[in-house]
Amino acid sequence: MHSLAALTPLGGPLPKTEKIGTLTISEITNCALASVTLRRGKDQAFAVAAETLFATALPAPGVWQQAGVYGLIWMGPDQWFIEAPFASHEDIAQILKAGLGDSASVTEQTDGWVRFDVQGARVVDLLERLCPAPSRRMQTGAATRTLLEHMGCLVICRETAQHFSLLAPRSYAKSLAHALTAAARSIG
Amino acid sequence: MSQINRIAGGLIDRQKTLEFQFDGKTYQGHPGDTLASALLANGVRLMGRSFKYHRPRGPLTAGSEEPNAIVALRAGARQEPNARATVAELYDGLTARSQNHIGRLSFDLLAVNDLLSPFFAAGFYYKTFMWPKAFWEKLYEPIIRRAAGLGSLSGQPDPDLYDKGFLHCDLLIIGAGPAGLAAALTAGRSGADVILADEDFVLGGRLNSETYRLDEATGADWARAAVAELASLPNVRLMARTTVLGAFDHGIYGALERVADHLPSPAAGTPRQILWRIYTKRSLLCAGAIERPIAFENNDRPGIMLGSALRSYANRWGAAVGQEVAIFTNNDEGHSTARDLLAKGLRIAAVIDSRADAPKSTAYEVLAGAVVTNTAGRLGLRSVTVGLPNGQSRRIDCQALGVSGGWNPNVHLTCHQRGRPSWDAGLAAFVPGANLPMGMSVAGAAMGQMSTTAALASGAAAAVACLADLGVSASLPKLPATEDSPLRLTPLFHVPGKGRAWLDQQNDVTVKDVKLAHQEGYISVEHLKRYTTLGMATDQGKTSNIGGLAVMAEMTGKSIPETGTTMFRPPYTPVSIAAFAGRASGVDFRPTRLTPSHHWAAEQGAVFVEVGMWLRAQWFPRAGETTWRQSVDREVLATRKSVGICDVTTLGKIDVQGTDAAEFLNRIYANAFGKLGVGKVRYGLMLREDGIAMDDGTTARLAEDHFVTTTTTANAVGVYRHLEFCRQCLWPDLDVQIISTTEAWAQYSIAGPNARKLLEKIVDPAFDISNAAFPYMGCGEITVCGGLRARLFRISFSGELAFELAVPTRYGDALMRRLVEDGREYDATVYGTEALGVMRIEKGHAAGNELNGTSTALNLGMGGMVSKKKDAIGSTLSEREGLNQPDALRLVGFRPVDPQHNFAAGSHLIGKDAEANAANDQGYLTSVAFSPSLGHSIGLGYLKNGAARTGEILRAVNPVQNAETLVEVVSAHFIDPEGERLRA
Amino acid sequence: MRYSGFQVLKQALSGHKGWGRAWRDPEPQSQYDIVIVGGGGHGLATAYYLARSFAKARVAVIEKGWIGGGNVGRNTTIIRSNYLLDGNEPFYEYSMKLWEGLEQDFNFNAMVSQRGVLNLCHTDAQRDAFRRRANGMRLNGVDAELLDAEGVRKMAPFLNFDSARFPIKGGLLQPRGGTVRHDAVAWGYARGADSRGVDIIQNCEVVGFRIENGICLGVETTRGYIAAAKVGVAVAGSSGAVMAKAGMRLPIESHVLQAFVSEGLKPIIPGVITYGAGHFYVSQSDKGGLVFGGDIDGYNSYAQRGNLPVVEDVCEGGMSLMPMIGRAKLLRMWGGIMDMSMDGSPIIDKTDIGGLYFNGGWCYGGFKATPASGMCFAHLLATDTPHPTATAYRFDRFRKGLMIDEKGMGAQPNLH
Amino acid sequence: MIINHPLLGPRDSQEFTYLGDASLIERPDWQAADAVDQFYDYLYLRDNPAGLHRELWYHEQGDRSWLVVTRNTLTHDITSVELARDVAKAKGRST
Repeated sequence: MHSLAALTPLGGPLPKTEKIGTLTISEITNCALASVTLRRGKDQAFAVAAETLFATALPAPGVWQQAGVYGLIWMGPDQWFIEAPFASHEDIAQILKAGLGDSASVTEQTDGWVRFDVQGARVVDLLERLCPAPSRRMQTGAATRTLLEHMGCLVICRETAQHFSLLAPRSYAKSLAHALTAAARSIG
Repeated sequence: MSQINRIAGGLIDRQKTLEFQFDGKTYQGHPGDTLASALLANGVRLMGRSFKYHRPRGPLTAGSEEPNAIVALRAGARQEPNARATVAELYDGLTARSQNHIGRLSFDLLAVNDLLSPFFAAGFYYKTFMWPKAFWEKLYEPIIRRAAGLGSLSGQPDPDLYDKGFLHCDLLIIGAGPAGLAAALTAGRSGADVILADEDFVLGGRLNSETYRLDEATGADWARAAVAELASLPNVRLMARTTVLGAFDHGIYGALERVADHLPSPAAGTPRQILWRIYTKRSLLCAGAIERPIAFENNDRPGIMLGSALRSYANRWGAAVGQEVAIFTNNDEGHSTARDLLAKGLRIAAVIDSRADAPKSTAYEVLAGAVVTNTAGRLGLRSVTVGLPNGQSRRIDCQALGVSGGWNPNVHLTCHQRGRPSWDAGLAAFVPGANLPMGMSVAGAAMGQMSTTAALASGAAAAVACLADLGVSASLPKLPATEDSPLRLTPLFHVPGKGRAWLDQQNDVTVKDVKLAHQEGYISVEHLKRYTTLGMATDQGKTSNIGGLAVMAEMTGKSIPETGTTMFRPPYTPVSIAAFAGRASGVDFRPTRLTPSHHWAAEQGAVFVEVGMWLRAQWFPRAGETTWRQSVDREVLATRKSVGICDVTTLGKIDVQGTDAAEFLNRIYANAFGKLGVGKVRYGLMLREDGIAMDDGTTARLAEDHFVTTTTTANAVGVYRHLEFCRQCLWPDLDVQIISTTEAWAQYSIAGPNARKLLEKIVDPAFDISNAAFPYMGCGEITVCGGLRARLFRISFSGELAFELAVPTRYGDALMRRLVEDGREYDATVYGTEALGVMRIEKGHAAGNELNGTSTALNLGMGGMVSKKKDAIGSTLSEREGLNQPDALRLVGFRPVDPQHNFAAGSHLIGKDAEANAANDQGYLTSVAFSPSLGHSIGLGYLKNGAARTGEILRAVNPVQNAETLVEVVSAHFIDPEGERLRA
Repeated sequence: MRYSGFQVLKQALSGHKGWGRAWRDPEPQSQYDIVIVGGGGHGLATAYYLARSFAKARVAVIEKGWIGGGNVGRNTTIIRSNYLLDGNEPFYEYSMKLWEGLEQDFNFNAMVSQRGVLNLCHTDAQRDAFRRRANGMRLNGVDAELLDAEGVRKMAPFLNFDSARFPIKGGLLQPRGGTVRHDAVAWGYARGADSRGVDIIQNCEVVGFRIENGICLGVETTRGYIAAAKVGVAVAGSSGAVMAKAGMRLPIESHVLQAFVSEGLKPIIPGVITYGAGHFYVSQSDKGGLVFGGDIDGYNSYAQRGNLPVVEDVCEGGMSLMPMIGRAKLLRMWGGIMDMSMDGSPIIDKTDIGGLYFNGGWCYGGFKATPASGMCFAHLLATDTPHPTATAYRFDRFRKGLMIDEKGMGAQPNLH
Repeated sequence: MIINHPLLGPRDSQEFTYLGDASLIERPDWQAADAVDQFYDYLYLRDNPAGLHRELWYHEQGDRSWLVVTRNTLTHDITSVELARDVAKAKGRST
């Protein structure tokens, strides 16, 4: 075990949680992340390997799907992000590459992103102040990238109208947190 | 102060009294009042001054189309100039001031302009003020500027918050009058997602201002019941105080919600206003119609207003404009006004109806076939002069005159995508044309359906049709029986006469001005409005454009539609600039990106600098250092002497994988990449297709099918986009996958003669980083600090023995602390971007100042790198003659002939004995720094044929700062030109 | 009739009966020596200078709609000559000099107001680039000053110095820069050209060019064929569509640029101020409106209108730079169509078709160029040689690699 | 504007970055005898039509797809949206 201590994207030793009104905004750091991209001509092998690894086919455009320990998110043509618990999957890229072999390119993304989960009955009101994603219509499992206060973000609906995850490049952590808390206060 | 003109009824809450101030005087009103209705109830008709002639003015309307009653609301930093008193909701403690006068509102010194008006005809300023030439800027213009403008900004930052928001709906209904409410009920009951927006704070439109019944209910009650039902439907969003300001492409609407303008100040943390972007599948415009005035001599006095406004003030707000009221009309509306006011106990002095066949009345006097020819009362109407059909005239005393000239359907939003309205001869008005914005329908008075019955029916029917388009079936609701009178109107736009008759009241454009424009050939609508300023005021001509057009039509002998059409542009009503900015102002203008070592650097007291959206440590001042130069010099010297550490995470990192990854990079970079070995790094120069350098960086081959390529901080986004373009559009069959990993890895440069020694304390012993095992331009995946996965690259920007070490970002902070801790024995120094810049200039590396978008590989001294043996982006066009001239600029180094002298980047290079002028310009300095290593200033720059001019003495001229330095042309590699340190 | 203060007095006292038409409304003749296609600022200026400075040629200006209805009447009225590159700077300075004597020259008050143009910088690299530009201007004999942050604060204390995301580090000031009343430029040139015999023909659209054996013989119009020894096209914004009628493809794309004006305000902003860290520039008109703009919308368009993202981007820039304008209200937004060229610089050149000449590619900087563009195009049409200040504005510079790229953005028009 | 992404449905054009004419897909052969002329034509000359225009948009704040959008430059109406990769392949662009 190495001797370096981790810092959260917001710069603390532990993730932060803030409650504003009925909303809870939580910094999530216990999630490992990697991208998986199909290689040319390997569709068949990839499908088989992915099915073996995740026990399900990878999701269609605009979809997040939980499959065992893995969260599967469509990110682009032939590309998915795979989530897994950090504690067990810190080396997620190696785990996935071992399973997918030459059928896919795998790249570690864990620390490339900051993730905030927003929960509460007014989460849609909050998102409507921030981004053009049709959050009121998004059902559990909808995932989309969009622009939020000049930051490119991934928006995942974990539970319809109750719970969303927002991911932005890690260096934006402070600005994204600011945008979320300001909007939470704004909706009163 | 009593409300002397407060009359019975209305939608105001008389249980509560609000105090407010206008021009320092305290008045009282009630919740539900506007500033205008409350002032009128208090007997105040004079509320402002016109733009050019400073004529005394009171409200013309009771709505957002108001040209005259324009005031400054609030005080201090919240002062809002040019607010319309007619829509400003009253709240307790409201303060307002009148605008555009010197001295008191009732005694404006600039009213002298009115006396001089013969000289101030349309366009007079284009014809004079030209002599003497210097006088325009020194004398005439300052006077004109001071006199112009209406209200004043406070000059202080706006203290309020503004939000933006995004909504999606099936059907957006714009306007909540009878048509809009009927449409919303129809659509809402169908289950479709509906938004109903209205600028007013009470929904219902004219239903709140009229006295006819809908079945048994009053208009206001019916509207209230409809709103209550809509509020109970989860699929309907009601948005009062929300102005749909513009129709943009593909069904996107902008809307401004005034969240807190009716409050003394917004609640903490909440916005004053919200700019909504509404994505619609269909929209239904139910914006009603705006009554239009008739122009006649002195038709602009306080107390003269639209008939519909008189009714609104009486019926909705319980406010009379005066106890004696005259009506001037060309249609039956004037008679409705007379009946309503009579019912309120006001006296009708006469109804002056321009139609010979005017309806008769036993309740009030009707002067059929008569017109108003003049008025009296400087600060408020006292009487009107009526021209009778027999040629005689008659003076009638009154304090208010209601003018009804017909109705203009409110086609504003139908024109926002340059659709033109068409003429309806029956209404003598423009109605929406054929080219509506995508997905828009129109109903109610906005469509020319002028009776309430027709408005309700057309709103409901339009909603059914809109939803049918979307595959939603809706059924027509049962609608109430109500007013259904035809509009009986004989067009009359102005009363002929010799005096001034106002068309555009705010900008003081009269009938005469339009005639003069015609006389001088400014006939097209565009010329007319630009020459006379007709319709250019804060109301954008909502009550004046048609009148101007009508006068011009008369002059040209053509019909109104042949003369031109009205055109409107967004926004529908003026919108505060802050609302369009939302949260993105001040320090929140753009997000801030922080580096992995940011928190550590902040603890050290680092000075930060903005680099794009990143904040980077610029230098790290230490105790006793009083200038930035001291800190930077120390950081440079310490690095070159022993070891320095710098956070270089901001450089773009792109993971390139796939069996064709090497071939892909070979086509992206001007130089060859195919043969780069695994575990090796290579510098790459990327060209644009036009042969100009786009970016540079290093690419490391981690495996046969896996590369990590870096970009400059500034170009990270653009290069990634370019690579995706090449991958998807140019070579779609290459097996290559890319993804950014910029933020996934914290990357630090460790540079200096002791860099390896320091690293050896960090890198796990299993990995040999000796010069033999890990030579210059080597790379590898390693572990550090007892097993943490990491990447090590032996590359150098400083020219020293250097490595870049990358670890997962969450450990970046700890790694920095470890490096500093372990580096103590070597006096390890953390350096910022400034020292980084100094060292790269000392080494002669090009950076942003050199890669300026006009430099070729040849200019940069890398012409030889452009491989001619392969296809790469930019290689073909880089061969053009203009980019390969013999005297092409070349990047070289410069040093001052006298080492004591300094010089500046941006200086131009002139021959030693040549005159300093553009013809003798030999190039320019791109980057200059003081080199602590050499003890004098050094510079990089582009010099014509520079590679062949080493040793030449030139002048670095900086005339804009009155500076000039003799410089010698030298190699750009000031430090270690042979590269021995790199390879040590 | 000559305009003057005396004339205004005299007419005022006689009910303004004596003012005549500002320009005639002639029927097109069947033949001219030179036909200018496009009655915008550049076309009218070209005709004016042809009539004033060059030949006794019979000249007509042909305009599809009403004169001055294009970009000359839709811009944000700024004039300046603060360019970096030698291909541009002498030309724009020539234009500035023509502005400085224009009103007396064409007897129309266009309200040339040289209250200064201040470009702000926010990084050291920007300041270095400004220094290079300012020195280039000085070497070309043009006024330029470099201000530090304090100097900027003195000029414009209302800027955001205290809570700025991108702090102001200084500025490049051209004191002679300023604004001009845009419509008056079109009308002044029209009146001046008309009084010198030029036929200005409105509501006459060119539908084609008559080209035989590689020679242009005249133009087909909605009002009939008009023969001309030389045809000069100055229709920037529509250059692509018009020159396509002659079978030409251009190094130009048409893009929409939005502009904005606030309600009238008492004087508060001196001169022209340009933000260096966002897309925002502003001046205050004689009538008190803040006239402001920012970036082009960024997609090909001939629609003369834009969309919300750019409106918001511009206002964000404005609010971050000068937060005192928050409660000023935006009154009107509109769009103009720009000829965005491949290097951001214009073209004034002969075409490969004999007798057909082209003036365009002005990007969003055409207004300030109006006098010099007119003069240089007139020079080219009259003498078949380029004016000395416009020698670089050739078609073949792209083929030869001699781009005049002020911003260094390369062949992507929406980035210039 | 709204771009109806072939995979993701209607999206605000603000999520996209614009490049220009879709002819930029048709990069010339570098080994052609008149390669410089072909590249000049490819990079610099435009049809710039007042009407239907096929153009390249990049879903930068989305799935990173390059799209070919057919849009009327007079009205901004969009009549078709395709994945640029499919268009490029259909044009025979390959390794």
